[in-house]
Amino acid sequence: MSTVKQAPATTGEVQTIVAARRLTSAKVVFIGVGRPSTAAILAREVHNPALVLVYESGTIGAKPRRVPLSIGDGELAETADAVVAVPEMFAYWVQAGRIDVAFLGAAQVDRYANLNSTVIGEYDAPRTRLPGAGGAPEIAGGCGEVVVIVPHTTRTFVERLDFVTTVGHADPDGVLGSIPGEPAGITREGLGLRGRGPSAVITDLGVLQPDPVTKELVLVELLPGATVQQARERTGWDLRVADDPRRTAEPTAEELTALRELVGR
Amino acid sequence: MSTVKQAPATTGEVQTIVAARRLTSAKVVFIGVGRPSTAAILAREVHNPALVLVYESGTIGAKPRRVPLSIGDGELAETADAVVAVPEMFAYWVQAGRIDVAFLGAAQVDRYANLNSTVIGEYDAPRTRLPGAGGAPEIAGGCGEVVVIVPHTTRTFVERLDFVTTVGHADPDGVLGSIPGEPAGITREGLGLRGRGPSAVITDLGVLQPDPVTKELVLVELLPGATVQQARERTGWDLRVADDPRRTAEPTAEELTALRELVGR
Amino acid sequence: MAEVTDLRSAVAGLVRDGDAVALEGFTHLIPFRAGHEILRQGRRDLELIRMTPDVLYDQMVGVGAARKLVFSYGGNPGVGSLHRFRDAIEHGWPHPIEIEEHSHAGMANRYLAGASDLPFAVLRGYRGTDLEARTRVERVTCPFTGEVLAAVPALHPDVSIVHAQEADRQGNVQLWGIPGVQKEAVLAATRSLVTVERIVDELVPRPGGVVLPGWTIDAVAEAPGGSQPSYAHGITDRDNAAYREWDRVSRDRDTFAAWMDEHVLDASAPVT
Amino acid sequence: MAEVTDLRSAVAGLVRDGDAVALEGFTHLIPFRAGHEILRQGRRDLELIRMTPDVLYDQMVGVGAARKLVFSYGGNPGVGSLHRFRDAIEHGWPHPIEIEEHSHAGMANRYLAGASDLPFAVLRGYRGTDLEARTRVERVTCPFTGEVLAAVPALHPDVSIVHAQEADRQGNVQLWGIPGVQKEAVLAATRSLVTVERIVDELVPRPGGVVLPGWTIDAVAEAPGGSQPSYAHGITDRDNAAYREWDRVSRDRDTFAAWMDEHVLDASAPVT
Repeated sequence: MSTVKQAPATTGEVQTIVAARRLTSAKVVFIGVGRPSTAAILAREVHNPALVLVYESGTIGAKPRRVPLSIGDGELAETADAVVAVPEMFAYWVQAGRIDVAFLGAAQVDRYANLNSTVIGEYDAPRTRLPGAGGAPEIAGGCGEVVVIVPHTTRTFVERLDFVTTVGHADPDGVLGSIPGEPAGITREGLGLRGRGPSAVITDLGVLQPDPVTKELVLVELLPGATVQQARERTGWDLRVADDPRRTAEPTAEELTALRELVGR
Repeated sequence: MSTVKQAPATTGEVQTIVAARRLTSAKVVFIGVGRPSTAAILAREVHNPALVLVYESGTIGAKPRRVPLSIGDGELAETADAVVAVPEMFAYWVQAGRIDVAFLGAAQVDRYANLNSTVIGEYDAPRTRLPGAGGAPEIAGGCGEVVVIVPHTTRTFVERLDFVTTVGHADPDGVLGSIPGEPAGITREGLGLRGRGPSAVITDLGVLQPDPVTKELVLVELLPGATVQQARERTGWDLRVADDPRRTAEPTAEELTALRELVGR
Repeated sequence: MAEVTDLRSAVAGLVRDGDAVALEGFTHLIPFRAGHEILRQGRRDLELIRMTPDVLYDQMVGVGAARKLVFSYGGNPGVGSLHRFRDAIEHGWPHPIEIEEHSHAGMANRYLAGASDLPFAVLRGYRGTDLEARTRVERVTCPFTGEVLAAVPALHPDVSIVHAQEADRQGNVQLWGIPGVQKEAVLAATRSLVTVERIVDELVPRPGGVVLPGWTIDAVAEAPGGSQPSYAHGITDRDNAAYREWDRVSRDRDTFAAWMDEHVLDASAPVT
Repeated sequence: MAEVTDLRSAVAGLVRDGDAVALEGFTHLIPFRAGHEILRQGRRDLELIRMTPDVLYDQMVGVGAARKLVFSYGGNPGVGSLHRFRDAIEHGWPHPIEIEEHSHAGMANRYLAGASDLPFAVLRGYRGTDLEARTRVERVTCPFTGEVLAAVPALHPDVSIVHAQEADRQGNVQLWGIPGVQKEAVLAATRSLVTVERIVDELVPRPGGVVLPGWTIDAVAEAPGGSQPSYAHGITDRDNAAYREWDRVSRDRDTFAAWMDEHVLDASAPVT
């Protein structure tokens, strides 16, 4: 470890480090590109060397030394325990519930951690066309739990999704009325989804977790320097906040060094 | 080729040679163990070196030099172009109609080339319990055509099957009444089966082919030494016979030598 | 992560009376040694699942370990009948046995549905056959084309047991050669055991290699020659003579019983 | 048996205006060179099918070759938006485009059904999402458990095109590394073309090797570097800089058009 004094962690670095910590006791994690991938590789290096990384490209047990630009980089296949075709990945591995934790991003999140990654505006006349579903709907419906990693802005944290791409905790109190074709008050179990659904939303301000009973997201943790006030301002609904939100432990020197080495490779 | 005078061909040898000749212009053949396998390997050696042999063990393009005892012998995998799992074999290869010709055996055959390989007697109190369906029903329902290879006896050629394991040409005139759960007069197309169904039944007496219109089996060819009278006596229904059945061409010295070398390896 | 242990402990820990047990291997890699260990431990009342019962299930049925047999082809490949299988179905010896039979395509799809955690799988099959009324198959209609197809229910064995060539010390398994339905059988099961020819320091990827990560398996046990008289591609050869000899041994109840006592059930005997 | 020919002849013989064309490759082995040849030959009105449209379909959509896009994730992996894809959907440039989108699981199952010649496939998905009302998906009920599942219709492209590392002179193809849905795409299609890094005398089985026998393919064409800026495992590397650079090139319509003219459409230019 470097003995040179480290520059303080950026907010993005802290968000990645917080995400990595959630994998301390996970066995198998499913990841896409970007921050989730960085967090999972970091977790494997720092917290949990036995962690099995699964990418939707079909690489199971990949052991990347660098952060891949795409989920199909050659290093993932070279270091994987097994490499399978995409139909098998979604049938035998995701749908069959063999993955403990999945990391997902999104363009919009609502109070029940339902996700939009399809379109901003009207579907037929979009203001912004997003990439679309990818693996997210079935990943969120098949893995043991889902951790959502998003920036905390009013653009992201919206009262009502423009498009439900991925069901999180659905609409258990019927307040959204946004689960298409289903009765008000539908739960994820009622939709036939497996797994516990989103267990946390990690932002650049803090961590939100669903209330165990109502499933509504609650701010339970604040990143260093972040305030409840900021979180409320950047949330498009009346955000619930825990009585005494935890303060995220500062990144350790080991975490920060490992992350910076990883990103720099 | 041997210049020593050959012993005359046995009836079984002729039956195998006749079966092999049917593969002269086939591209891909699906085979089980026993005489069908011998015939297909012989065809590849003598008539059709490009013939692709597919075994239900998942070996595609196997090039055996010996007759395998089981359809899963190691030589099949070692010499195959591709080896696939059983679910894929039945889905991507058989069901998808990629096989031109399949060779099948059976314990009973009726006049529409429907097959029984499940039970003699009552299902719940069998006189003889046979091995069962194996791959036959879907092979017969998915391959381009089916060639049935059986001994010609009244035990095999029956008026009514004890059990319909595999549908050949069903019951197009409604005379059998033996296609369960279907209206009288059902055709194989009516059952949703693909491919042309049985195109020939090769016995130790001759070759039967379905009438192009009625689909009833007609004796069209006699093996050397066999008579129409014998075929009628060994058939459990009033056998239709072509006006002037062809006489099978005698095995050539090349065919017989190749067959004996193959079986002797 | 799979526990790497000995065969006796693995079977004792995973297989219980009354279980639905699948020992798979499509002519290749048939887990004979594990099946024999189940018999030596006296397990009874088993639902035995296997596409091709083969000599191994003839033995297990013949000693009376099976309550039910789920299968698609009950023959001695290339040789003829399975005499113990026939005796059980035709004469109820040593006791009556329930059977549930499918086609190969049906069984393969049942394992596939099990591995995918879907309740059923769809195929074009069964229609027009007497099997349809005798087994667990339903019809489903394609919502796009109206075509009527067959649906078969997922298989979820309590325990699946397969044999493979190699495992590493973390219990990751690799098999190669004819892959059969071993992967699907393991992934469809509640519990699983893989016997292997050898434990190695590191799995080197092979052409045709199928890898089962250790975390998908409960136990791995070393059992060299554990698929004989079947074979392990590249390591052991198929003992065709033993398959032919089985026809003689198994025809007669007493000859069978004596053979089993001598070669399988006597714990001090070398295992075939 | 596949005809081993040159890329220009293969594309001219197999791809027609109006075709439903799948160029597959899941981040790996994306058949850029074949896609560019389709554009150089001026094909139009195509239904472009691909799980991950990627830079290649951004180019094909951007020059106006597509009538319709069938996909599940339209992003530049690790970089951001596909600007031509967005411009077509958001602004109808260069002309309006029809879209039909699925999830990855839905698309993978659609290829699987196509390769199996089943009219549909079943999965647990779509329910509760807005996708369900916007795409081709129906609900089916399990006849054994009553569970309601999603059904997706089979994909049967008129032509599927994939890239692989090797073919032999008989047109047998082997690819290795991340296999994606290439095998399913080829087997689901009416016609197929495989471009390869090299033609070899004999295919040597590789770890992870997926073999497509020549008789399942219509044409094989040698195209070294044919998946660049994607890659061919073990032969070429992914050109990450080109993916990042595409973000700049594709943002502006004129810059895009000039780049395409220079790098792709000018038949005398070296192909990227």
